[in-house]
Amino acid sequence: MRGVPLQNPYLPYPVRIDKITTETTDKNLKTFRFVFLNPEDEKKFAYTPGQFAELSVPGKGEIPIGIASSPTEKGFVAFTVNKVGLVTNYMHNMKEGEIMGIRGPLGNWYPWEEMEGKNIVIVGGGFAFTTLRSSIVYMIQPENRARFKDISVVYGARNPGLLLYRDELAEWEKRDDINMHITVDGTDDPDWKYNVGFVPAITEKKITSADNAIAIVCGPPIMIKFTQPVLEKLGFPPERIILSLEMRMKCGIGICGRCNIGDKYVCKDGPVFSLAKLKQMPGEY
Amino acid sequence: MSDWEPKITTFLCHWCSYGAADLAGVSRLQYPHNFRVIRVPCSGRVSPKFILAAFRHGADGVWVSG
Amino acid sequence: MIEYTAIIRDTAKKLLKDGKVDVFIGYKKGTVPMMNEPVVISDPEKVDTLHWDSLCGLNLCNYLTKRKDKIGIIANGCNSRNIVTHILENQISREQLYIVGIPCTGVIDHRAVLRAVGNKEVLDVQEQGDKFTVSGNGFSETFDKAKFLRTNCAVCTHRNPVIYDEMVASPVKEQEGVDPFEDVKKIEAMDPEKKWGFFTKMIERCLRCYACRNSCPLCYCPTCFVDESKPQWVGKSIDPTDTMTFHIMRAYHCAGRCTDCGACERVCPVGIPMRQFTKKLNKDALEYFSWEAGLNPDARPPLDVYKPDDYNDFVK
Amino acid sequence: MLKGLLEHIGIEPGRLNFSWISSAEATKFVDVAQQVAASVKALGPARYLIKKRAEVA
Amino acid sequence: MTNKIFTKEEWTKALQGLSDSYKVFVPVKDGDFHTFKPMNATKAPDFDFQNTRLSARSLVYPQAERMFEYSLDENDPEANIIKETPKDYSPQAIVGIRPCDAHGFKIVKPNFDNKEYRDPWWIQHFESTVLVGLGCNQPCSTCFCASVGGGPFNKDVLDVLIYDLGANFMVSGLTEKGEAFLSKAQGGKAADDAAVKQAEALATEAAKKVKADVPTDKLKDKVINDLFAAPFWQDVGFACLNCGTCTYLCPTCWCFDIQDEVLGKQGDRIRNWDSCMFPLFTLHGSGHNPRDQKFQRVRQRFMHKLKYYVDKYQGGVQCSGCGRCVRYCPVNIDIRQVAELMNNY
Repeated sequence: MRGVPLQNPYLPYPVRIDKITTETTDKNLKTFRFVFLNPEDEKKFAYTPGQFAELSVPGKGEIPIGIASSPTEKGFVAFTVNKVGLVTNYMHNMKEGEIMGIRGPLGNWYPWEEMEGKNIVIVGGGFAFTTLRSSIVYMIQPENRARFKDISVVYGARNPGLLLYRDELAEWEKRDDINMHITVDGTDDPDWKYNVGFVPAITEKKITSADNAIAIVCGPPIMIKFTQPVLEKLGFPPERIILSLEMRMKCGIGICGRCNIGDKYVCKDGPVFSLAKLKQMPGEY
Repeated sequence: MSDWEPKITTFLCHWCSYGAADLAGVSRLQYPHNFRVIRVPCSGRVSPKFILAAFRHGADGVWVSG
Repeated sequence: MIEYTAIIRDTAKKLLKDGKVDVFIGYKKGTVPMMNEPVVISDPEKVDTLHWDSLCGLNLCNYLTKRKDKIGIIANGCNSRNIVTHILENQISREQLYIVGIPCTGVIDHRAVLRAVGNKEVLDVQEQGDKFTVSGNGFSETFDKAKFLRTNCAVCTHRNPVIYDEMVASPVKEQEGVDPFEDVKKIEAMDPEKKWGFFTKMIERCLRCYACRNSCPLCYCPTCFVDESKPQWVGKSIDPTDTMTFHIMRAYHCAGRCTDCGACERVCPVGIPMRQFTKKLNKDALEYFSWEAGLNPDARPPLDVYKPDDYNDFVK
Repeated sequence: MLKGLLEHIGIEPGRLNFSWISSAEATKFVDVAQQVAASVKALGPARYLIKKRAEVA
Repeated sequence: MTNKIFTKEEWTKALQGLSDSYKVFVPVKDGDFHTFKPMNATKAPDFDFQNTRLSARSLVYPQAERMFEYSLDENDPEANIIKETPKDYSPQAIVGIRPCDAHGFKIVKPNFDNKEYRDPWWIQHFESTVLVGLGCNQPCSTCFCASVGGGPFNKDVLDVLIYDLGANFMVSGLTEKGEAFLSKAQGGKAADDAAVKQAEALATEAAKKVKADVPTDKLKDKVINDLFAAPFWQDVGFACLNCGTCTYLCPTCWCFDIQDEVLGKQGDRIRNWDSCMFPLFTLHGSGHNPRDQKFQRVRQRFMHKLKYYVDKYQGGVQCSGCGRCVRYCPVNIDIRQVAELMNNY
């Protein structure tokens, strides 16, 4: 028999919940920080921003979630989880110190090699900002910052209370090596000091050039739908518009067949696709 | 087997039988203790799924009372 | 039977041409003997694919659910009763429908035919009145149709449609003196242990493919209880308890609604006679409420109404 | 009718009980409770439809 | 290559002997159809059949399979840690599998065993299995194995091939695994030239009988999105009931679902076959469903088998031509016709 024992790609690494942060005022989004029970698992879990992992709650199931921490942050991995289904509801009731599993890293990542030496435009909306946070943290590290030119970020949420990572956003806002454009769809807060308006509109206003630039877009379908023409108008060719897809997944490793679109598996060949690639695939997402 | 006591899942209507059970308690009437009572707003709330679920979880009997 | 085909085609053509209906739902001849495919036709020139024979054993009412257009549909006795049930349950409105009634003399049980020819491959079936001939490699046999009816058709007492706009032929004589519940009574006479054994054995092969559920016109829920995850009522593996729970609930959801059309048994890939569940309910509905589903578009179903004379002794 | 079906499948009569009791009928409640408990007790522990660990490969 | 002749009685006896060293699965008549069951004394194997109703895939890839187990007991120091379930991978033999079904294993292999990920359960089950094929003397009218790279006596993937010569079986070992299996079989005698000739003649004769010629040659040159947008999908999918019959009977479907089941403090993670025909298959947590209409799901099944797979692995279509979906589809949706539509589009 060949290759036995095999490393089992379905077996999650046991982790302990180290810290839970409630991100939004509606309390539907929490960030979970995990620490690996076996320190060597952290090395095996070497990831790149843009990838995701399966969070595995014994007795409930597994959910694919984008990794919100950056590989430059050591000692833990973090995920921001929206409360929607069976597993996420359960997770929102879990406490620090409880044990669960994570399995990954899975999928591909943002095209970091291609992005080197380019201006980076990040457009994010709502709670899809997680892997974008990972990317931003990764890029603004001193050892990485020089690899990229200007970094512009447009990030919007429905209202100020629904913005993720508010402390970090404020910090980034103060830096001069990153252009932050934070926006909300609407607010009744008279002290709101950032933009008001939908993400596509702010993108159109704030992003002026597509020269030597690459755009990463991640957000709800409706935002993507309206941002895409804006970017195209700005002169981004489809190869330089990068999107991250969502899909129902189970195995995460291209075997169970669920997330199949065209000849691709979103979990293995994605979730990151360029618009150019997506245009060659059936629109079933 | 003689000391075996069954577990009976019981769905009681809040307005009828639950009240009756309450009154029985208040009146200090004796009745068997095999019941695991689930209070429902109306016995119409009891879906057949609940009854099957009770049996699946190992209930020896199910009693629905409106 | 075969002559119905020509009439169906003519009627469909006329209806589509006159704009009385947008689409016409019927059967077309299958690519495999003893199998026919439901088809929807919107072009009056394409009506020649329509077909009818004694092997059209599905329930076309299934294809009506929540449609918005005007539909012409063929319906025999049981199908028409399901249309009535659909109307009662607001799945379709009567005004949308143009029902072409088919007096039905029963559907041939393709499994029985295969059994009779020793499970050899059948390549061709020809019907001649109340007889039919099956042939394959090196054999050809003629059978009496009456002896090869599906078990639900053999005891059917509602062969003629109960609701229609026109008929393709004059009504056939209804069967008399059949006891639809013979097998149910047999099971009723068993003791609990035997009953449980009987049903466990029966569903042992179930694959959980849900063909029975999906072929049933009564099962139109957007999310079936087996698919619900909050809470999850049933496990999704082929565990015997889970399978049994599925079958009990599926059957029970058809209580007082089932017309015994036999589509569930017809489609089962492993041949489970799951009508044994629903037939018991039909029998009870008839005994306790004098109710047979889908006979009257104006009567509310028994589990819908409160009556002081309920059979249950606890309702007082 | 569910009772009928379950009994048809082999769940013993007496396992599933229905009753109708007003909130004032405490004595009736006690009577019925005794009947139900007795009937289930007479049947012994449930044998069927109990979910066990999935029988899978 | 060993060729041995067994009378049919001898062969059954030999298989009984082999049950000591292998779990031997044989076709057994169960009601109206044949199904693979472990060899035992009570039910005799029956090799007189067209094909088993269900493909043999479940013997390598069970419909429901326990992946992991865990304890939810707070007092257990290992609580909530997911652990592998020990498995029995002792050698097994599937005797009487048709070449098309064996071919199915070849088709699904790149999915379970590729350079990125290797599915431990499938691979270990597969590697511990000896495939003892039974050639098809009398292919069905719905068979089209020859159109998709197989044939009624196709030898690839098989370890042993049985030729039914009427009164006798000629059994020939094809691989090392197969030879090892045969060497343990008691009885039989070496086949003479006449028998070998007769067997070859049978194979040639059978190949001629596979009539259905399903065109798949042009599929690889099509553009995915063109086929995807083709006008015929609504019509093809109209009758579909969205049951899982086609996908569950298919020897080449592999999709599965992962479920956690808990009983008291004991939890299991189980994988179950799933089907792209079910609406739930692609339902997102958000409620969005990219394939919420049934024609889309029908399209997915055919596109996956006849186009996506072709493009992804460059090795032909994901179909072994066994014809089960054609014979048992309750509404007679015929993959042969769909293949033709797609190929000629």
